[in-house]
Amino acid sequence: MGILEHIIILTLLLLVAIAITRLKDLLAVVMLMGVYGLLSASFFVIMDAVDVAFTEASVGAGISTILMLTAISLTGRTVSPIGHKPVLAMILVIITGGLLVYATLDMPYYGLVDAPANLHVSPRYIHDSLHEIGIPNAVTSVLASYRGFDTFGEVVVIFTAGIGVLALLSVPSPTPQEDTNEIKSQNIAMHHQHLVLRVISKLLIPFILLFGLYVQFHGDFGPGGGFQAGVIFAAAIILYAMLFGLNTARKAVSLPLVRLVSALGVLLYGSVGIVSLLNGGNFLDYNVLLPDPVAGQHIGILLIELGVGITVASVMIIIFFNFAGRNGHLLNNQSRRK
Amino acid sequence: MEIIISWLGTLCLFAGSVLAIISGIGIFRFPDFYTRMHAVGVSDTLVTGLIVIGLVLQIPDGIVIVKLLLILLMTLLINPTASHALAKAAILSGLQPTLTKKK
Amino acid sequence: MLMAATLAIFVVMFLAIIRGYIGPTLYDRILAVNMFGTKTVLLICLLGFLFGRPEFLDIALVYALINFISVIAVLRLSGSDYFKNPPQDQKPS
Amino acid sequence: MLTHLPILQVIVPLLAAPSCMIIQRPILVWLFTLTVSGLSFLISLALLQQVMISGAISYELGGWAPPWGIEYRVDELSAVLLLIITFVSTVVLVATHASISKEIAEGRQSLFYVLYLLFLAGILGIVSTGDVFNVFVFLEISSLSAYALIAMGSGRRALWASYQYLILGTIGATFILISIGLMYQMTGTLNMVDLAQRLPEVAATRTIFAAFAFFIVGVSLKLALFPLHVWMPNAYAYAPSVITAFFAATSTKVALYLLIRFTFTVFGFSYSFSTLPLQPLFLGLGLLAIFAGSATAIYQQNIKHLFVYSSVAQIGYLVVGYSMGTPEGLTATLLHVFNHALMKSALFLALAAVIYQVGSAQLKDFRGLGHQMPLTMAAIVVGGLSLIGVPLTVGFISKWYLVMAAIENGWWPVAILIVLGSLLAIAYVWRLVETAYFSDPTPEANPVSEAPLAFLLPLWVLAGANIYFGVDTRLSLHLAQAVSQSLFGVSP
Amino acid sequence: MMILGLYSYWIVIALMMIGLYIIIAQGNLIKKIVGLGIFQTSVFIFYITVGKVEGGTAPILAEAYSQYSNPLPHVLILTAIVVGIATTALGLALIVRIKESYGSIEESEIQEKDNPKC
Repeated sequence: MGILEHIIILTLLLLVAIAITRLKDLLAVVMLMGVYGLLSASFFVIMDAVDVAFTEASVGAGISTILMLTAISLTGRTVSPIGHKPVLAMILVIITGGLLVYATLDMPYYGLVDAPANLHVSPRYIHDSLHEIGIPNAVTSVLASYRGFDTFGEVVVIFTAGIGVLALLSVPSPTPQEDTNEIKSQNIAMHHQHLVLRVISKLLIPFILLFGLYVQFHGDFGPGGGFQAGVIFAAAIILYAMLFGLNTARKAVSLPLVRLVSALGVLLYGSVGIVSLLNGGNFLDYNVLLPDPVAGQHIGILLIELGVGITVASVMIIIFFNFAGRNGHLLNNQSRRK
Repeated sequence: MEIIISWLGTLCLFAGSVLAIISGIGIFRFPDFYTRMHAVGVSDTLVTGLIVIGLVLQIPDGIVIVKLLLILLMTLLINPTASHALAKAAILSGLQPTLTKKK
Repeated sequence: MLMAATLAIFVVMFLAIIRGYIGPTLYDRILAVNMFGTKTVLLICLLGFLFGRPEFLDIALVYALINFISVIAVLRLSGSDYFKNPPQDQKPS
Repeated sequence: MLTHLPILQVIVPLLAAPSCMIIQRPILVWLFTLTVSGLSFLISLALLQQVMISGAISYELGGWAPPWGIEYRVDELSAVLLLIITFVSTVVLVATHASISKEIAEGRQSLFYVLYLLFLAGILGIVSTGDVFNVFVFLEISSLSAYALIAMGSGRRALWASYQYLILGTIGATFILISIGLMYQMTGTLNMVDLAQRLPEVAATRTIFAAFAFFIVGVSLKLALFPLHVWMPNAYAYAPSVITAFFAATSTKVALYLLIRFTFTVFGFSYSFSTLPLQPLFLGLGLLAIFAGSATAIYQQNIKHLFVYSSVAQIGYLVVGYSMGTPEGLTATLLHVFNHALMKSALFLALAAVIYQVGSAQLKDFRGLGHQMPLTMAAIVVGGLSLIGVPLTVGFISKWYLVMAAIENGWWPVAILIVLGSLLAIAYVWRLVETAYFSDPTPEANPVSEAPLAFLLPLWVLAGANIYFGVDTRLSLHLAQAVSQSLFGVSP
Repeated sequence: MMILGLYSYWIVIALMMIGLYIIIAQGNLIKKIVGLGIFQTSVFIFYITVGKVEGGTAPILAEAYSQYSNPLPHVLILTAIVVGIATTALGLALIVRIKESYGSIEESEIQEKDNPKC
């Protein structure tokens, strides 16, 4: 059961990867990268990793495609051919691959119930998390409680990326000012072109935001959680910015505020840990948050997921706005900023 | 009654699959962008509709049906919009349809 | 029947990948990717039923939304100067 | 609160970083960062004391017992590294405000401190944690902030250097991720202590061999071990000056820590050194690094490049000591970790002062600086002598123990090669000293005055430490021996 | 049995090799980042494959099921995906700045501009 789909998807993935190496048009590469993301997400569904599939779909096929497109719109889209024969690369890659194939020879076969990985640590997560944590989604239990510190690290990583992008792109762009008239006419054309899009998106955006909230708070019972919700939330705002212009979006979402909020998300997560320290437990020990341990776990997970969601959403917005803001005439309806 | 519903579901799934393959062949074989667009744009929404309705008829279970219908609603909104935007962007960028048959 | 429908979707996915690879215009690729996206949504729905856990349809919903946003992104972001005259014959070498 | 020291060590800077976003004003952010770093230093002192008295401390994050939860485990090795990192960080930070105000635009300065704190927290996390996946997460925190910090350096070359570092660093991190995955697949656990217990059962499998190989390659990339050092010279040379001082003193040390931690604690000494040809590999690469690094350093015109290539050579010394696989060799390596951090932070901080006053660090700009900036140049001379290994400096101590360890191991040729490597160091240090003291300033150059106190104070703390620990070796030697014994004690 | 049991690992390895090849061999900076994406995603697929249990279902606990796939790799990969997107974002920001200051995103051209003589 499932082995056929398994093989088909892997083969399709291989096809897409080969296609990506051969394409010379960066736009096509990025679009196929989106396909790669969707395919690997489907693969994760087959592998029962629904949470991962959720994330991979929103990140691999969504946000990273958008970011790459924005970058390409700033850098140009063609790839120069490789001048030399990449013999060295080939050798290195073959050594790496050979080593990995060598490693597979002693691996437990795919799907074995009694593979070491499935026998040692994880049984506790499956058998005991329901009464230790009290939520059915074992992935959320492990993510937010058993290995909550990894997730804290993850939030810090994404925060670091946001700050890094800010630090890199907050210097003024050296490209000369564009002719504003041309931009204006182009924007009028855009306006015509996207009338239907705008109407439909206006219908959709509230729904997407609502759906983001659902994903945020439904993570205990089904696939989802703070990270996915944050990405969906940010995607809605990015959609808005793309269709109604960066300046309009900036009026709705103030960037300095978003910066502050991204820091607040991390601090919220951290302060949950600090509170558990003060209550006499270890860092991130939710049991001591409330008199009843399971209720404590609930409130702890709720709060940290909220922290994750806030940080992820605001960092994604920061990153996109900074990228898009680099190219004044890309998304602005009015003339570009000074 | 249940047998009829389950058969209807199977029928919908079957029709959807066939249609999907036809549109797949269309996108692969047709000569230029606009004809390919017609192969996909027209059939895609119908395929989705048929398959989703087929699934709805398979398992009557409260929340799943709601979610399926939500997906259907989304596709009904999104697919034509995307096709419309795509076609309009193509024509505005100066892409001309191939009007004569290729030799 | 579920299995057959899944296989049909795979066939269509394969064809869409081919079209996405050979192009030849940017819009062909967008079309192929968009089609691929809608097929992925269906695939996830079908897989959910096939594996007997159809309550994960949230994922399919996300795919549908993300797919829409990506198509808009490609159209909008490729609309800048650089892409005013897209090369019409981007044949892969 | 004392029981929570291991986690406080990491989360104090980690939570301070987002708090900086709220403060905004650069000078206040700097004071805040300095305070936080000083606090971390105090915590690391307390930790070291605790560890020395009662042995390794284990801290269960989230209250979950390992291997189900994440464990922080601070033993002698971790505690010493924590101390070195926080000490260098605090000292360098004193000079940071002055240096940064000339090198980075006002609007980005507070972001600089945020990234600095994130980097600090990242490397502290790597050193404290007892969970292999947690290592990966914190490795990425430190790497990402490092890429951004390097890119904040002046000029476009900083961007390109940072990009190259990003690509190679990410490949390295992904290799480590693959290695962790393979280990997890074979043992089912991610906790280091637990892994150490469960790995021997499967040690003969090809999968574990591959895991080991991937780890070594990945960590060598991070360590900038010859020939995988290609990213380092430019990345460090074009980074903001204080960042170079901080990175050169800490970043490679953390990679070395990972190497020691995994080969000794996780895979176990006998697997790492008996089963696999690790010893000749690292010995060869280390010796190559010493000579290639020193020889390249001689020909550099940019003094920052010169000292970075010298770092490549010093990494060679570290690895040679490590490759001996004896307690004496490891002691020498650890001494050198401690001493090299002192030397390199002093040297690069002095360069930061020169760049602050002169505006560049090309060799020709050093003409006559020996008389114009006597205190700064004197510190460079102390650091330089230390690099060579002249008696009464820390460099001598580590070289001495390294040579002794080699002789004790019966490796006469290696001992001779180490001494020869020092001769090369004389060549590159002499070029700088000659230019600074014995050639007149070019007539068109503006007269330069001594660096401000903000530089001189931390600079002479470090230079003084270079001399002090070169004379009084009790503390450093005691720590190194304690660490070495604890590592060889746990592994048969 | 061996071929069937290890087939998926081998495909994943092929994917990793393709990703690594793109990173090393391609001179275009954006394509390198794409290669990095493929490489990392393949590693994620490897982890998830390790966690799959034959006959198991998604680790969202319910009365009706007894056999679940291993949730731990899922958690690790969720974290790793986030790390991946963070790296991608930072890399792209660097590329944008490189393009602005060098006028090119081809490795060979940038190296030429840094060392004009050789």
